[in-house]
Parts: sequence; structure tokens; C-alpha cells
Amino acid sequence: MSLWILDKGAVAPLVNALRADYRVIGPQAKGPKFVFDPIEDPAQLRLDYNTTILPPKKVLQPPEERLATFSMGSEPRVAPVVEAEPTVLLGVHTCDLHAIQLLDKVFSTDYPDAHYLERRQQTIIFSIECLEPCDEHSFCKSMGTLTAGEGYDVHLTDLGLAYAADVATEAGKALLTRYGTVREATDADVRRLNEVMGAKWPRFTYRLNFDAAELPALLSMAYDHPLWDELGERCYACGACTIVCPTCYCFNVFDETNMALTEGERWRRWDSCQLDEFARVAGGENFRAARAARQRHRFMRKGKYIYEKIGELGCVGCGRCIRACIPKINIVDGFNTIHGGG
Amino acid sequence: MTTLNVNVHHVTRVEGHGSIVVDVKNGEIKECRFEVVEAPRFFEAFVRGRPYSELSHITSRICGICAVGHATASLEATEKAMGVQLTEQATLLRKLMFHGEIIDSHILHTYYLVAPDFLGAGSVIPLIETHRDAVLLALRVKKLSGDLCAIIGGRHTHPCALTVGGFTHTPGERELREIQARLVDARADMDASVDLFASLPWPEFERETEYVSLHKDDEYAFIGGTVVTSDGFSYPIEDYKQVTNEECVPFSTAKWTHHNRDAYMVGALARLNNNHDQLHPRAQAAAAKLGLRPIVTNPFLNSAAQVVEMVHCVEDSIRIIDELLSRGVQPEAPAPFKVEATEAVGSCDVPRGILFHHYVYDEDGICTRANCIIPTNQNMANLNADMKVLLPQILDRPQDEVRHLLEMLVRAYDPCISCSAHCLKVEFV
Amino acid sequence: MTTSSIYLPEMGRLVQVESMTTLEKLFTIELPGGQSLGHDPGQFVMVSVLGVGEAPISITSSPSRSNGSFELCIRRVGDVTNALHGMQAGATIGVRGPFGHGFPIEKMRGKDVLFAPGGLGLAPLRSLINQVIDERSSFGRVIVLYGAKRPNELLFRDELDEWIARDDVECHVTVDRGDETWDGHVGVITTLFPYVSINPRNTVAVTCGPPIMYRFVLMELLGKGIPETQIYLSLERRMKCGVGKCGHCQINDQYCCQEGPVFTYAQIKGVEEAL
Amino acid sequence: MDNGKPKVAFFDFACCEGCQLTVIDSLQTHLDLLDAIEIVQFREAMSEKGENYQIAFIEGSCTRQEDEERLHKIRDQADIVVALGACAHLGGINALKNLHPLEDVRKWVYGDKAAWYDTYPARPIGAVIEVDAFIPGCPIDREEFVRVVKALLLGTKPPIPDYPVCVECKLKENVCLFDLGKICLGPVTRAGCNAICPSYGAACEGCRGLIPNPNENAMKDVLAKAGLTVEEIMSRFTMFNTYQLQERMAEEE
Ligand SMILES: Cc1cc2nc3c(=O)[nH]c(=O)nc-3n(C[C@H](O)[C@H](O)[C@H](O)COP(=O)(O)OP(=O)(O)OC[C@H]3O[C@@H](n4cnc5c(N)ncnc54)[C@H](O)[C@@H]3O)c2cc1C
Ligand code: SF4
Ligand code: SF4
Ligand code: SF4
Repeated sequence: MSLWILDKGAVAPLVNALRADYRVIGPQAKGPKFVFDPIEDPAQLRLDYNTTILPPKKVLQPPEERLATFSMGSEPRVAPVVEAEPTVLLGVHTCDLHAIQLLDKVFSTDYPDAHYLERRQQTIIFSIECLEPCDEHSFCKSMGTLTAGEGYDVHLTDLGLAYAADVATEAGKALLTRYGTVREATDADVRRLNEVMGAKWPRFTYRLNFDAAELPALLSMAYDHPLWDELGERCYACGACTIVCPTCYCFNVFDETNMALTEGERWRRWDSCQLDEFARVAGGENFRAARAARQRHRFMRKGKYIYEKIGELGCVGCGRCIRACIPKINIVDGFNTIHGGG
Repeated sequence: MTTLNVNVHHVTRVEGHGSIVVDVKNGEIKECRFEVVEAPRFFEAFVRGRPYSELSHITSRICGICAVGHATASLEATEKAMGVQLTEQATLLRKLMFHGEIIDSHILHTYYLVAPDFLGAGSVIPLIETHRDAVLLALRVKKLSGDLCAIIGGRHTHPCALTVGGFTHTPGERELREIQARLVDARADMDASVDLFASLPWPEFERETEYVSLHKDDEYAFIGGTVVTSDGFSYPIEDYKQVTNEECVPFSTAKWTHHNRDAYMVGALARLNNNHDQLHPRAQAAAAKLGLRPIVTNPFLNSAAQVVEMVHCVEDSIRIIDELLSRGVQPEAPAPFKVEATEAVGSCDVPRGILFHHYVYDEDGICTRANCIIPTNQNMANLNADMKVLLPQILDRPQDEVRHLLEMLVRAYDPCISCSAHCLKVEFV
Repeated sequence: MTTSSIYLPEMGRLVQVESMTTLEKLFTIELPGGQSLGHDPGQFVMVSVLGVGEAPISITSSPSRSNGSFELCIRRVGDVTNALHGMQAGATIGVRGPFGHGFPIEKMRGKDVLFAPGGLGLAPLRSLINQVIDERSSFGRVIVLYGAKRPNELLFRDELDEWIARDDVECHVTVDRGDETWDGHVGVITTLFPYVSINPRNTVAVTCGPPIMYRFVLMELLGKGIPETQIYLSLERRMKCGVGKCGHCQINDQYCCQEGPVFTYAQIKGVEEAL
Repeated sequence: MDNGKPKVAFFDFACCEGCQLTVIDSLQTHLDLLDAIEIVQFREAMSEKGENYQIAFIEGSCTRQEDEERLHKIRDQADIVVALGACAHLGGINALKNLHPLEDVRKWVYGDKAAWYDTYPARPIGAVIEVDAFIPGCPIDREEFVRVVKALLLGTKPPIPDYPVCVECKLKENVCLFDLGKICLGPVTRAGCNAICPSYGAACEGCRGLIPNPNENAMKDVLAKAGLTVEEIMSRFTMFNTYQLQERMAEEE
């Protein structure tokens, strides 16, 4: 829509101003790592972060979320809970932005999920261009998520002393101009932006040995690949890979009551297809009892099933599952193995 | 002539299993003793072969009530052995957490276990109806002390973040500030507690004995220092065996100890008797109000001394947090050290009294010998001596009352029998 | 709030609770204001006992006999089903749905229909059987082959007797192991097949039962030459949402709650996780 | 159940009583527990002793012949028996002594007086009597205890997770200890503690027992890659799980 310039020195005042009216969430340090959390002091904001432990999906689909409250007893009543508040989500990398767009699709098609959508609607996203790979595990270039053309309200690119702010929505513009001190970009700024963008690509490498668009077709032939058994041997079924994944959205639902058993709440919590009981039914039958079958299911979802459902690959190349996996199961190596020639 | 047969199996409202056995025929006392009947657990035997890094985590499981105390004493020993120098911040945090445990244990003992005796209840539960304010006060202070331990060590019972060289976690300044504000608020609860316990009709009973505790000149000693006794002795911690002189007794899984006399007493009252001058002024004022002027020789007043110590720990915690905040709290890695074959003794004065952990490590840091001497054991002989003196004085009273008074005496010692039962190793070479 | 929550149950009233066997009860449920559930045979609802949880249950009554209420036949196996079994008529439960794809009755018209339910598998099939019977003239032959482990585990015995008594339904019942009360057929369900002759091209087969039963029944049906596209199964999976989000019911790429629970054999053939 | 509340009793065997203390602590935030249940026996906190109870919470391991009789008596009385904490659930820290010959252990501690002290290898109470539910942990988690009580009141399955600690640890967005060069048993240990140790930078020690279907070989592999010797690996596992490991070894033989 329009390009603006936000001086780095103007970021802290912007954050402070936003905090008056919004919940402001951004990347900040946690020990040697980073996490998305509410910003209480602009000094906490680390737009130079590499990657976060959990993806920003946690802001839109919280790890635990109340769905309803109810009363029990002879005349039980139930009322929905849709918890959303005006939020500004700062510093979303483009891989995660692609993932959010995927979640948007999942939660708005067929049966729209008001809990997610309401929160999504009240969230304004400032994404940020990655100029360096976060580490050796990311493979965004292979997955086509190294940059983004949509899905954000404002998109920042680090020009050194200032950020270029590509404003894509009215909401973004209103926010930026009302709460921040910005100026419109000049031709020189645009030239600088192009330079920066041009220089970034070579710094990223392809890590898949093939075009990601081939994944669904490749995987449809790989159902009986020996890889799954090999992964099943190594996998703990700890679920970490799916919990940290920005495109995983499976959940469990459970009720909590008060001590007197007169009232309660219905909650949902992130769940993982890697866990033992995920596909077990009351009769005791477990439809994915083997760890190998569960690993296959994860790979298939990322490279095939989700694509078939909504037309987007279920992996955005963020590399989180690789970082999180203690036995170092690596989805890139896995995909490359399936492609052949590892 | 009185004939009395009291057998209180599994004395209640104490941590652990103990029984009182009294046998009086025609006014003559045949038997009067406190037995520890708990299953022994053999900690000293099974820590052999375990690496130094596990010792504080294993020995914390000796007692769920003084878990912080055991972990701290254990770390004192290991850190001494390995020549670790804690940072100032870590030292302050250890002290702060220790205060948390003292408050936690004392509030449990005074309100949940002792107060019902005076308020005519069998437990704290009916007091929720009859003395709701007092119970809510106790719950509030218990939560405060538990939270104080938790922000530092993760939890009070078996803290996770204590490790050789310091901590695996550092509390945030905001958490410290919040807990400090609650500690300041707790002053009112402390005042109310002093008033409440000052108004209780403590049983009249005196028996002078030797009081043993840690001592430091510059602070009320809980962690480290020297071992002192009210009979004027003083020893470095390493010479603890000159104080404890343990022996096995047939009716007890706890070993008995004695020093200058047949028996000695440890715990809050012993500390107050030996270290009254180092108490915070507010705690000294509380002691005065409770009528505790050293040397106090009524063992029932051990519970009153605990109230005084709570006041002290609340005040000193507020001070420590001030000090931490003014220094600035930074996450820091445990202090570095080199593992070598060594041996050392650590000592803390835990809620129930002085505690010793003595370890020998081989060159890989594997524990080859361990000795833990627990306060309740050290009190066992003294408690029995008290009972023998008390019983003749009350023999003419109804049997229920005799039983009740004896039970109260046991409870006054706050015996953590679960820990006393893991007694102790034979001589070191 | 802009949209209403898809996870919010409506409160329905149990108008009747009837014991069927030691494990199963039949629940008749009315929605508020007597509104109709509007289901197809083979669809399911998510049933809530607030405080305990939710469980997917097939609607066992036929849409052709709704009368402003619907029926669920529920086996007690766990938390929710136990809690339901403890409830009396008059109690209130939560209902969401109907969900999923039921049996495509339109595609069955004019054809012979062979039902082969095993055990509790009769519950979802009964809905379709009764609708077919109610619209009897638009179908060819109607065959019901029902098997249960023991005589006291047979469900809907009155209805079975009715079907047996009818001239226009061929109904055969068997038990794996008989007892003194039983003078009927003994043997697994596949031993009933020789009793009926089938015109495979013109037959639609519908089956539901425990996973092991499927294997044998399918072998029988395929052996008779019934086309894979004319064999329908209803599958059970763990379900937490019923609307294709929670992921629990996924069978490879298919969400059982959306694409299913009714599948044709052609759809799931070769899908390893399906059976 | 005269007042409609289920009567509950607490018992302890060889243990540190930290779990009972945790129960007492749960009152700080859940005083309404006392409106829902009637505690008729709780030696650590009350003098009254009621023998008419429906639910028994048992803390501690069985370590002596005489313990067995007491356990059977409790089992006979209670409708529901719950193992409270690692000692009762697994044998826990007490079972460390099972790694040494019994005679040696007794002599080591009591010298020539060893014969006075009766003891045998520590066992979880489930090895002696049937147990209806268990609350893992050393000590138990306060909130989990409350959840289990609610489930018992509601008549549902106690909500004890079957998945590993890593799940909760990741949900809390902790920095994984393996990333800090430490070694953690979280991947094979049952969750429910809200990953308290890793949340405080300390490695999971396995106090809640192994998950039902652990990949122990993967764990050993990873630990070996982290440079641990076989003894060190075993020592990690044995801290709370000696009884289970020895049982398994005996089964394999
Ligand atoms: C489409 C569909 C239709 C259905 N129709 C019917 C029907 O008409 N009638 C009917 O009775 N049932 C039907 N079911 C099955 C029914 O949904 C389950 O029996 C029900 O969900 C059980 O819920 P519950 O709360 O009673 O059991 P829960 O207590 O929730 O137990 C069930 C879950 O907990 C786990 N679990 C339970 N016990 C154990 C154990 N011992 N070990 C390990 N894990 C365990 C299982 O993983 C299982 O998923 C249907 C299922 C589906 C998917
Ligand atoms: S599958 Fe792995 S790399 Fe792909 S989006 Fe998920 S966490 Fe990132
Ligand atoms: S993170 Fe690794 S070990 Fe854990 S479930 Fe995923 S693949 Fe398995
Ligand atoms: S710290 Fe431990 S529990 Fe947490 S994710 Fe890492 S291995 Fe799992």
C-alpha cells in the first residue's frame, strides 16, 4: 500500500505508545534463546532475534484456551468463551507469517472456529524480513517462505539505522502513523531497500535437494519407505517437534470443574500426533501405535496431507522441529532421503 | 497408689512415627520412654556409589519438611569438599531460601500441630470453624514461605534449583519485590502470632539441660559457623562427633546422642538460648513478650521460640531482599570447581535443630561414605529425660491428661521422626 | 463475539433411558423447543456430560421416525459413557451435531441392500435399516445379517424379531457362542452368508463392527463380487472436535469426522491406517 | 457417608512425608477440599482417628513384613486405594537400597546392632496390594493432587498423563536442557509435574516414573552420545526407578 521509514530510535516510543491501547507481543530473550511474550519494557524487544522456541501461533491459538464455561447439576448450562483482546504482534518472521496464513485457512474453512478467528481479527501483525538465516536448521528458501507478499499489516525491513515499513492494511497504517513517528519513504530509501533485499538471497541456501512442490507427489510414493522404521527407532514420541511447529494445530479438549462439582470450564490444549494415546480409542485399539507410523504421519501431514486439504504445504521451513528434537531427527534429511540420494 | 498404662502408638501430629510407652505400677514408674518405630530407610548406606551432583537431591528426601535444610547441609558438605566458593548472590539466596523453610516449618508446627492442643481441638481442621482468622493467618504465612522457597528453588519440598556451586535458576527482581511486599505485610501476622502464643497457658515444667546449636558472631546462625553449647563448649563443625557421640538403643530406630551431660537439646529453643543477641530487634522484642529470657529451661517453650524465629526470619528476609536488589540480581552459572577425592562436613541449624552431613568422595566425585546426624535423634535422649522428670510431677492427674501432656511434650520437640529414623553410620576410619 | 462457537453444545433432554444389555443403554433425546436434529443415517453427534467430557456417538434412530427426538445406543466404556449410564430420564446432556457424512441413501435406491453389522455396529446401521424399511418400496431386497458374541449381547432384540417376522426383510441373527437361552444360529457372522444369495452387481453392502470383523466380512463381500464402490463401512476413531480441526480422527489424509465416518471400501482400500 | 462427603484417610510408610505435606499445602489454595471430603485420619496433622473410610491415600514404600499387614488392612477397608507419591507408586528413593545387599545395608548403618532392625527390599505398595490409582512425583504436584481428588469425586479416571515431561516443558517454552549441555530424563518420564525441574534449569530426574511406552534405547543412545558411561546412565535411571528396572531385569532373565 505504501512504504514508510521508521527510525530505530523511534521503535521504543512506538512500543510504549502502543502499550497504552494494545497487548504488545514481541520476541525477547530467554536465556540463550528467544520467545514471543508480552513486552513490558521496550528494551526487551529483540527484533534481531534468530528464532523463537514456540512460534507466534501461541498468540493466536494459545497452548491452553478456554472454550466454554458451564454449570453442572440437574439444569446444566453452558456459555461460550471467546477470549480476544486488541493485540499487536511484533517481529514475526516470514516463515511464521506463512504459517499464520495457513492457520487462518484451516480455522476459517468448513466449520469456522470463532475462538481463533476472533483473536486473529483483533491482532495486528508487524512482520519482519529475515536478512540472515537464523541458523543451520532453517530451510525457508527451500520452502518458499523467505519473504512474504501478504498476510501482514506492516512489514519491516532492517535498513541499518532505520526500518523500511511496508504498510499493507489500513489498520497497519493507522497504527503506525497514530502511535509512531514515521516518514514516507524517499526514492533513496527504496533504492536502499532494494539493495538490502538483493543482498540477502545469496546468504540463504537451499537445503532440499529438489523443488518443494514435488513433495506431495514424492510422499505419495513413500508410504512404505524404510525411513519410517528408522525414525521410529530413534524417536522418543516426546511430541516436541509438533509442539514447536508453527503449522501444527491439533488439540485435545477436556473439562475442569470446581471442587463442589457445580461449575466448570471446557478447555482445549495443544496435542500431538506423536504421543502414544493420540489415536487410541476406548476399545483399546490404537490406530497409530508404532512410533514409525506416527513419524510417517507427521512427515505426510507436513508434505502432503495439509497440502491436499487446503492447497498449502504444511511445512514452512522454520527448522524448529529439528532444533527441538533431542535424537536429532531432521525433517530436511528425511525429505531428502525420500527424494533419494539423501 | 496410681497404676497407669499409657501406650500411645503412633503419636499424631508429628512428622513420622513414634510411640510413647508408660508403665506405672502402684506409683512406681517401671517404664517411661518414647520409641521411634518407623521403618528405617538407610540413606547413609545407599548414597554410597552415587555421584556428588546427586547427593543433595537424594538427601533432601530424608525429610519433606526440612528438605531445604538437608539439601543446604548436603551442599555445604559437598562444596566444602570440592573447595567451591559461592558467589555473594548465591550465598544470599541460600540464606533467603533457608529463612523460607524456617518460617514454613515453624508455622506448620506452631499453628497446625501445637495450637490445637491449647484450643481444645484434635487438629487444625475444626479450628477452621472456631478460630478461622488464626487458620487463615497460618495458611497465608505458609503460602508466603512456600512461595519464597519456590521462587528461588522451584518448590519448598525437594527444591529443584539447588545445585553444587549455587543455583540452576535465578529469581527475577520483580518476583523478589513482590515477595518482599508480602513479607512486609506479614509483619501484622507475626505480631498477631506473638500475641496469640503469648496468651497460651504453657504447661509449667522446668528441666535444665545442655543446649547445642550453631553460632556466628555477626548473624543468627542457620548455615555454617561453629558448634556451641550452653555449657560453654565450642567446636569447629568438623569435630561434630565430639558433640554427638551416637549410640544405638534397642527400642528405637533412631540413634541417641549425648555430650557434656546425659542428654542435650537442639532446635529453636537451643538457638534462642545460645544466640539471643543476634536475633533481629523485633524478634528480641517478641521473645520478651513471650517471656523468653535465656536461659529458658521449659522445653514446652520450644514452640514459643519458633514464633520468635519466624519474626526474625521475616525481618531478615526483608533485609536480604533489599541487599539483593541493591546489588542487582543477575542470572549466574554455578561456581566452578574441580572434582577430587576429599571429605568434608556441612552443618545447618534446620528448623528442628543442628544437622550434620559428612561425606567422603573418591577421585571421580562418587560418594564412598556418608554420615547424616539429624536433630530429632539428638533430641531423643533429652526428650526421654524430660519425660522421666515430668511424669512423677503429673502422675496424680487423670490418665487422659497424663497422656495428653506427654504427647504435648513430644510435640514440643517437633520431632521429625521420618528423618531421625535414618540413622547413622558407624565410625569413620 | 462475532460467530457462535462450533464447540458449544446445545442442551438436550433425556426423555427416556432404557437398558438394553449389561453394557448398552438406549437414550432418547429431545432438543430444546422440539427442534429436529435433521440428521442423515450414519451421522453422529458429540455428546457432552458437562464436567466429564464429550464423546462421538452415532445416531441410531432413523430420520424417518424422528418425532422430535432422536436415539443413541451407548456402550459404557469410559468416563463420558459411564456418566451417561448413570443418568435418568429428565436429565440434561449436551449435544453438538449432527456431523460427518452418513450413508448415501440416494445411491442405494432401486438396489438390493445387504446390512452386515457386528455387535455395537448395529447402532449406526439401525438408523439406515429403519429408513429403508420405512421407504421399503424404493429398494430391492433388504437383507440383515447380524452377529454378536453372545445372546445377551444382542441389541434391539424386539426390532430384530420384527424384521425377522417381515416378509420383505431377510434377517438372520447369529452369536459366536450360544447358551441355554439360545436356539438360533451359532457361529461368527460370516457363517450367515451362505443363507442368502446375492446379486452382486445390484447389491449395496453396509457394514460396521470391530476392526477384526471388518476383515472377514469384507473378504466375504468382495468374494461375492460386490464392487468396492458399493460397500460402505462406518469407522470409529478418537474425536475431540467433530469438525475436522483437532486431528485425532485422521486416517492418513482423511478426517474421519468429516469425510467419514462412512466410507466406501474403494475409498479406504490400501489405506493402511483405516482398518 | 453420613454427611454425603466421602471419608478419606491418609497413611504413611517409609517416606519423607513430603507428599502429605504437599496435601496440607494444597489447602492454601483449595480450602474447599475440606467441604468436599471428610478427612478421618491424617496422622501428620490430626489426633482423631476414624477407621471408617472409603478412600485411602497411602504414602511411602513397603519395607518390612509388618508393613504388609497394615497395607492389607487398609485395602480391606477402603473402596479406593491411591498410591501417593513416588515412594508408594514406584518404590522411589527408598529402593536405592535394593542396589546393595540387604545385610550390608543394615550393617553399614547399624553395625553390630543390625539384627535389631527389620527390613527388606523397598517395594511400591502396588507390589503388595491392589492399587486403584496413583499420583506420581517426589513430591506430588499440588494441583495434580487436587485434580485427582476431583476425578474421584466425579467418578472418572484420574487424569494422570501418559506422555513425557517434554510436552509440558515445551508448552512452557523452557530452554531445553540438552541445549544447555545438560542431561534430562524428561523424554521418557511421565508428565504431570508441569515440568517443574526443567523450568528451574534442573534436569528431570525421573521421579514420576517412566511413561508407559518409553523408547529407552533411544534414551541410552542419546545419553551415550552426550558422553555418559553406562554406570552414569544407569545411575540417572535408578534414582527413582530402581524397583522397576530390577523387576524388568528379572523378567528378562
Ligand atoms: C463416529 C463414531 C460413532 C460412534 N458411535 C458410537 C455409538 O453409537 N455407541 C457407542 O457406544 N459408542 C460409539 N462410539 C464410540 C464412542 O465414541 C467411545 O466409546 C467413547 O468416546 C468413549 O468415551 P468415554 O468418555 O466413555 O471413554 P474415555 O474415558 O474417554 O475413554 C476413551 C478414551 O480414553 C482412552 N482410554 C480409555 N480407556 C483406556 C485404557 N484402558 N487405556 C488406555 N487408554 C484408554 C482411549 O484412548 C479412548 O480414546 C462412536 C465413535 C465414533 C468415532
Ligand atoms: S515441520 Fe519443522 S521446519 Fe516445518 S514448519 Fe514445522 S517445525 Fe518448522
Ligand atoms: S521431537 Fe524428535 S523425539 Fe520428539 S516426537 Fe518429535 S521426532 Fe520424536
Ligand atoms: S529440558 Fe528435559 S523435559 Fe524439557 S524438553 Fe528438554 S529434555 Fe524434555
